[in-house]
Amino acid sequence: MRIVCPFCGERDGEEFATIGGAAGPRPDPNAPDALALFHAYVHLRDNPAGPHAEHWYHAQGCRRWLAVTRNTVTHEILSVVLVRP
Amino acid sequence: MRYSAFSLFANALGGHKNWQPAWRDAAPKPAYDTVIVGGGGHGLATAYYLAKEFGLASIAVVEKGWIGSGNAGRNTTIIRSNYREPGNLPFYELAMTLWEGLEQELNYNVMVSQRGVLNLCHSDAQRDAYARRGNAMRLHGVDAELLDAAGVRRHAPFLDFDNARFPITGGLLQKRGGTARHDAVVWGYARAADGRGVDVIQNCEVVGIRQGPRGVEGVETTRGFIGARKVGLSVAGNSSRLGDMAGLRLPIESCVLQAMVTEAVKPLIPGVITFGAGHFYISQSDKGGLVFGGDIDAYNSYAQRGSLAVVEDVCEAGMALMPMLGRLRVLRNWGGLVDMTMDGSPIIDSTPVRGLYFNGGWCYGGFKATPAAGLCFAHLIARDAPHPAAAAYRLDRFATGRVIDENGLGAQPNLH
Amino acid sequence: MADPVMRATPALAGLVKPGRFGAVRDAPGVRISVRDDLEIASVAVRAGARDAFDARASALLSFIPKDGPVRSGNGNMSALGIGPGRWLFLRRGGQGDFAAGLAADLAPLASVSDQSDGYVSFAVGGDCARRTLAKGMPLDLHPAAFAEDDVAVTLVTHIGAVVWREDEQFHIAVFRSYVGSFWHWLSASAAEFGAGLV
Amino acid sequence: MSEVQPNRLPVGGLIDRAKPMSFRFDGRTLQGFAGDTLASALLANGVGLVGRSFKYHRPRGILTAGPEEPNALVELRGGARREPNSKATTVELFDGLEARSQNRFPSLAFDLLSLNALLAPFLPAGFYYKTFMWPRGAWEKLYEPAIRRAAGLGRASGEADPDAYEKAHAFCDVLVVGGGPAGLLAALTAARTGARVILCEEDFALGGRLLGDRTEVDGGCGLAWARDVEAELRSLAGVTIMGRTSVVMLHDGNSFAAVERVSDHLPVPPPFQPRQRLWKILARQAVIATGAVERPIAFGGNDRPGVMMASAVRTCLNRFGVAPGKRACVFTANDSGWSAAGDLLAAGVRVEAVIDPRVKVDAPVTAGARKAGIPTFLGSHVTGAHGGHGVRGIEVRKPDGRTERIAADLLAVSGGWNPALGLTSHLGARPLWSPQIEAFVPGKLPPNTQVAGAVRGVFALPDVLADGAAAGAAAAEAAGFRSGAVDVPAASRDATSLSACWRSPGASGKVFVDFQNDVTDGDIVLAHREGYRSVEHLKRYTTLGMGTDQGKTGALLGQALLAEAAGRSIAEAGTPIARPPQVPVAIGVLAGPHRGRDFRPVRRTAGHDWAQEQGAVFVEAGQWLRPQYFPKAGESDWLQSVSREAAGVRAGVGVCDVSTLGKIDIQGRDAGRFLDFVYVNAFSALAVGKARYGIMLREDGFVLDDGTTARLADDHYLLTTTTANAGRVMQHLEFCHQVLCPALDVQMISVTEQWAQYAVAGPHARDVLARLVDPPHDIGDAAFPYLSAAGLTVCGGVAARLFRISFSGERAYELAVPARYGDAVIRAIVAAGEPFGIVPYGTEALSVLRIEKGHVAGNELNGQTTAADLGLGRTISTKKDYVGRTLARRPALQAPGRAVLVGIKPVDRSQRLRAGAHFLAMGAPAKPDADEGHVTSVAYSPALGHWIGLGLLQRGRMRMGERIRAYDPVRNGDQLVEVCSPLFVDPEGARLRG
Ligand SMILES: Cc1cc2nc3c(=O)[nH]c(=O)nc-3n(C[C@H](O)[C@H](O)[C@H](O)COP(=O)(O)OP(=O)(O)OC[C@H]3O[C@@H](n4cnc5c(N)ncnc54)[C@H](O)[C@@H]3O)c2cc1C
Ligand SMILES: NC(=O)c1ccc[n+]([C@@H]2O[C@H](COP(=O)([O-])OP(=O)(O)OC[C@H]3O[C@@H](n4cnc5c(N)ncnc54)[C@H](O)[C@@H]3O)[C@@H](O)[C@H]2O)c1
Ligand SMILES: Cc1cc2nc3c(=O)[nH]c(=O)nc-3n(C[C@H](O)[C@H](O)[C@H](O)COP(=O)(O)O)c2cc1C
Ligand SMILES: [Zn+2]
Repeated sequence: MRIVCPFCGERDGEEFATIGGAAGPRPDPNAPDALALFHAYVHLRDNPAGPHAEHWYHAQGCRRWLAVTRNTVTHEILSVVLVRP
Repeated sequence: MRYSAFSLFANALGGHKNWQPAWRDAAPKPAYDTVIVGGGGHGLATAYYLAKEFGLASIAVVEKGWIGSGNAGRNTTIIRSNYREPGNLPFYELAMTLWEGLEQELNYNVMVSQRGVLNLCHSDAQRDAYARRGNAMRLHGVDAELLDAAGVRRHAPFLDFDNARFPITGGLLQKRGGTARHDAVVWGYARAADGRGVDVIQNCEVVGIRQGPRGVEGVETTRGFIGARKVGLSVAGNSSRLGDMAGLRLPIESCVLQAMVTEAVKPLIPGVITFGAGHFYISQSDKGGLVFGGDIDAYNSYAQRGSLAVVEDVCEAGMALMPMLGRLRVLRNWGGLVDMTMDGSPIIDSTPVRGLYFNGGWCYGGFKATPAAGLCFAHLIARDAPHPAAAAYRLDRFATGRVIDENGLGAQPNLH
Repeated sequence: MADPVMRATPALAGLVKPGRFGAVRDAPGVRISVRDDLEIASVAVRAGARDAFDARASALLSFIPKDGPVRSGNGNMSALGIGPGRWLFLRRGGQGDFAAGLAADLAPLASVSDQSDGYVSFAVGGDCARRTLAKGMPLDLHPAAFAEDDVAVTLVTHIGAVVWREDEQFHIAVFRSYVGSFWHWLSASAAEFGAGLV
Repeated sequence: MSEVQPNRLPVGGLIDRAKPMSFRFDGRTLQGFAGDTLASALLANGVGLVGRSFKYHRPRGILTAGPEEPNALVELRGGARREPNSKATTVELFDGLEARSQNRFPSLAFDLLSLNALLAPFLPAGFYYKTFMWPRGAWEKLYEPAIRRAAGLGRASGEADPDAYEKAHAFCDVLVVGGGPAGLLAALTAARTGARVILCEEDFALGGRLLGDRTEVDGGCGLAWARDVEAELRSLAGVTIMGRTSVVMLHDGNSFAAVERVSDHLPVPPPFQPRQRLWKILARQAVIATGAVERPIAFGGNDRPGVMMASAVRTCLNRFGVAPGKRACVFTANDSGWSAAGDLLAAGVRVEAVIDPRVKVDAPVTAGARKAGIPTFLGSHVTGAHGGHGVRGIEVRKPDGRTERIAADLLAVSGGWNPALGLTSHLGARPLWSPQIEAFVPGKLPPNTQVAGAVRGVFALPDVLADGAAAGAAAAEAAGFRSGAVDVPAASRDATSLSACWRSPGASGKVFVDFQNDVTDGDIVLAHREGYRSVEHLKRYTTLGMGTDQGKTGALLGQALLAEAAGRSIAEAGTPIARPPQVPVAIGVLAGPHRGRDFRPVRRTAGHDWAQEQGAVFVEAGQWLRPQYFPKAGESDWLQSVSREAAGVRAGVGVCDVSTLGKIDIQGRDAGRFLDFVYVNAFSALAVGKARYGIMLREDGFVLDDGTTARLADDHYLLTTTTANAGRVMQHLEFCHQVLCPALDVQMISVTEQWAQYAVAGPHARDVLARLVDPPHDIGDAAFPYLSAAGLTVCGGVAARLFRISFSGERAYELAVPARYGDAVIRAIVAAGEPFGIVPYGTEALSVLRIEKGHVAGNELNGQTTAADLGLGRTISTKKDYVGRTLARRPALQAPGRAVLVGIKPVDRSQRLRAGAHFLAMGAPAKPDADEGHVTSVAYSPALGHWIGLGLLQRGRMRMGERIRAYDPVRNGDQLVEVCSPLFVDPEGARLRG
């Protein structure tokens, strides 16, 4: 897999690490149902066959976290942006 | 027709004209009491035990492709019960005891070969971790031996003891562990289930799960709707897709696990050997090929193929451990979809949807589970209560914190 | 800093000795030098301070570090882009006060950390430099693809490295603790072309 | 020379007759020429019997002239370099080559296991699934060992591979795979546009079929044309031609893997050269021009030595100047076989007959044969090839059903051509059935890929050339280059019409569809009868296509016969997916140089050489090497050394290299707030010049890592991690910042490598440091109490950082200096410590000291423990949110029954403790539900004079003083231990403050 890092350019997937699906924003710890919200945030995943929003870390490059949309069936990468510009 | 040396002989004289299909290629009926989705080892075993142990009739297994086309037909065939966590041990030991009698149970030679599984360690801390695991096994009545370096040398003299980057300090050996002929397990269960009236329906993909006020009503398939009072999902790498059809969001992500096999050579290595300082494990098939693999491709994927980086990583580890492999050739390399959970342990549980049951999250380790997964899933479906040996495999354990995390890696599936 | 009693130990002490090695050629195909004279500091712009930082840099450093994976500089010091708003600043043969000086100059607009001892850098040149480096560097080193002053942070045979092109040579900085393994790979890769260490 | 090579033609061939080479096969010394393959040299010497088949041990010869060879497998080379299953057809001959036939006993000519053939009726496909089940347990002991011995092909050397391997990266605009006419012209066309082109050819000569066929291109011989193209390509700057290089895999993003056989054509690799090199080629565009493989026909004895593919016969004649027989017959279902007959005639071989199942064959095709007066049998089939170790005659069945026997020692067969489309399937695309060529052709192509020539089912040379040129142009343009007018040379047009013939009607005797795995037509029918009807089931049940040739020649026959049996078309039945590698690849080259000690890089600290001089025993800590202990002369074992070191620290002073701890520089206005978020305890309130111990959780509430973090300035902290977790923590912190709170002004960078850091611990620690710290810096307890941190200089001006923190529980400091001074400073510390008897100590003593103090480390931070489990609950701040806070509230993480950190002592103090033992309540049976936890860490405590340990015990804090069992069956251990506080030494922490 080749990933185009917005900073470093195109690199082999080997340089990156992903933690899987990009769960939505971190829930509010003070919400009444915080426990349930955090459980879903940490444990439940969409895991679709097709386009998938992911977080990748350019561990062996610029060390930026990337927001990647990737097709899990074809491995085609649909978009890559820095999470924190 | 019963399989035996005699029937083989008799048929030989008849030019093998009288053999019957191992299983009927059944066409879907409008409805069944129970439909199992997924014609892998688990699904077929579940159907078999539903019929045999729980006396259910009217059972179908629906498979989108050919039976065994998933992980059952592409795994590296290791069976073992060398686990550490109390939630896992009774279950995998139940599986091991079932393996030990499976040929006779199924009247099909699935070639269970208990030639030992050896996990190597390379540091004192690792040895202590294996001691902890081995002791847990012994507490559960499972066989386990802790070897020192000399013991390992006796077991596998060809390992690199003298020039190693991570010297071998010992290992944990389960002699009853070993391998089984993966395809035969699928065919054996299919034949045995078919023999008890189960419909094995191939080329029939489930595309929807119909629910009514009182729970599931059946499955929509590429061959039409099939009604069912109870539906059991046993689709491994596709668990999330099926869950999604029923509105379930699961603690699972699908990754690819690759494996490789070399050209066949005369017997070279004993049993199964696992590297402790790199991603590599290996065994030799009866045909003579060295079957080996390592780490998963650590990204979500529904493609049954992986990356070169992992192939290199596995071969580097292989050479670090067994420099004699250098001139043996990789003949074939493939991948399968593994359903990774948030704690690396499986799920056998009922779901919020009435009449819908789930068996999955087997990660890269569910082949060894096949007989027990079938029996326990059947128990759950038939009795609506978990089998004691699988009581810990609850869907809600992440919410409660009762996780079964053998490696202590936490809620990142691709780390397990 | 002045260095009266303490002896600084080169990272490759005992590991390498200057001279020719590998295949015998009249001219070495690969020329390698170890750059022990570099002072290195990592510089990261503070949040929201980019404009002020640029102004300060051009005022005090007389150049504005370029964005992106490129090398920019002012003759005696250069900045390698290693991330958005992050650089490795290099200065040759200074007095050991480089990071401190930069920190003072750029405070509070940037975070500066001394890395002079964290990295060891090699310069690799010669006709066969590309073929040598290709044995571990996952980058297209063709002049059109990796030009003078291009920079890349990448993985070279399992070792993280910062790579850049400067004066027709490839420069590779690796973390100090890896230097033995890195040299082992570099020298083995260069051997077939005949190599010289200066 | 050629008298010793009976089948060598007097003239012709691409061999160098001036370079004779001698080689040995099964001990016989034979002669060949440079340019031969082992197969051609064997045939030149009249060696037709080369191997034995997998199951029935049938005598086998040489079927093909390429990597698709199923039969001619040999053990190449000897000793540690032995290579089993080497295809004689791809082994380039070299002087002194050694090869042995394999899978036979005692000898190739007389193989006892060939008796299996007599048992054949009882060994149909999958027979082993139906028997060997009784008595239970006999499988491993009896049947399996026997089957395993019989199975397998060649023998592995069993010794470490002595040769070296390399990996390398390559990049290009256009990669061309295959150097046949299509590939050559594709490469040339692309190269002429100025594109960077790589051409990979697995053979040692360019030309593809042009090497074996007698063809005309550009008015001259096809080969001459190929030479010209090669010359022009070599003259172009942007072109790289890689010979002896097989492209074996295709991965995402147009990454191709190729194996260059650098030295396989030599006895041993030359100096500084590897045996093979793995190329990782990144191509913007690729042209796959891998050609086609000729397939056999199913008839009786079709596996006999002397039955060869027609194209292989042509290659023998034209490329190697070898006549594989004296009296030849040709059995072909397509026109190319007739060309083989022509070539045989031209080479002066007697052609006894040409047999073609087709009733009508175009006159021009048959003309040559008829003119030469060769009997031709149209509408006829070869039903059997007779003979023992070699063909002696064939049986022909004519349209009227009558049969005729023809004496012959060579039968050239052509059942048609299967495109070599493997690479096009590596991304999962399924091939499509082409009725035109009655074979599978590439389906959906991989992105940025073209196919050209025979691999696409284009067979006639002029069309192949045009196809190659078009593909080369298209690829170059897609890669952004303008291609001018493409000129395609004229070429002779071999007729290429065909009609598939899978199985000869009335075939007699054993009929093979997969030669190597001994799969017969009967096996296919049986598999279908038994319900193994998917091509994938067929494959797995019969092993069709699972040999080292991956069924490149025969598998399609089996699939066709299955389709026939099932009354399906082959298109419906489909074909099993082709997987990488395209040809088998040595594990060694996939590993490259990363083996033995070079498996992974080694990390050394600045103090490494010094420690080595002290005779340190080193231990791997991840990639780091750390001194484990420093044995002294006269010490009997490690325990004695470690105890001396630990005692030395408590009695006087010791020094330990702690440089490997992860050090992360954290700066920015919000650095404090950020740390509050990632640690359970608060850091924003920490005073400048102070350090504090911190615990980090994962978001799921379990402990991730711990360490001390110091505040160097308002906006500057230095965070330390454990050695093991440095990388993971860095990634975690970057995630917390960039993803979870991007608004914060924080900059992080690892400074682990910048600093060499030494722990100086013991009552005299300050005295030692006082001799190193430059004035006016004051490290007296008033100015520099416990948990202080300061920047200062030592040894006359070396900038340093001093932290007063303690893992050992003693008065202790950690001194950090720039790594270049690490060596000098450790020597200075030891010199300064001399009067106080300073002891260097390693990781073992470090561990003893921390266990004596109940400090947790890796064994306790095992990813399953909570802060409370480890007795660190009090450090948790309740005032703020932090990573892991919410999910740490989950019921099971709060459960009262959890296993928590305790200390243990053996009741019999003379006993040794062992980590990994499980806790059982006294008197409880050794059963799962009696399991109450386990021993995590143990040490012999010199301070207490007996073994002590830490453990995780259910409800442990309420069980102080209780006696429990430490159950350790894997080491035959079962002992009584007493539960106690994990603080074994100086519970009040008096020594800490001095
Ligand atoms: C390379 C590799 C090596 C492995 N090695 C080992 C090992 O050594 N030991 C071990 O214990 N485990 C191993 N595993 C894991 C093991 O193979 C799996 O955990 C186990 O096979 C899963 O159970 P199963 O056999 O029922 O799954 P599968 O065989 O995958 O069965 C699931 C079936 O469901 C079908 N299906 C999916 N979706 C649908 C649908 N919508 N409709 C109908 N049917 C559907 C699939 O086609 C498939 O046939 C390995 C896995 C891989 C990939
Ligand atoms: N008369 C017929 O019916 C018929 C049928 C098929 C082919 N042909 C002849 O065969 C030729 C086809 O030309 P072509 O160029 O398409 O094919 P080719 O067979 O001439 O050349 C293919 C080349 O690719 C190489 N190759 C294959 N796989 C490779 C890999 N993975 N890596 C590196 N190299 C690899 C082969 O060694 C071979 O040299 C023409 O001469 C055609 O006339 C004739
Ligand atoms: C235990 C085991 C042994 C195998 N042995 C062989 C073999 O000898 N020859 C072969 O071609 N493939 C062998 N394979 C690989 C299969 O051909 C196939 O690639 C694998 O089951 C995955 O299926 P797929 O490639 O059709 O997706 C083996 C697979 C397994 C799991
Ligand atoms: Zn990057």
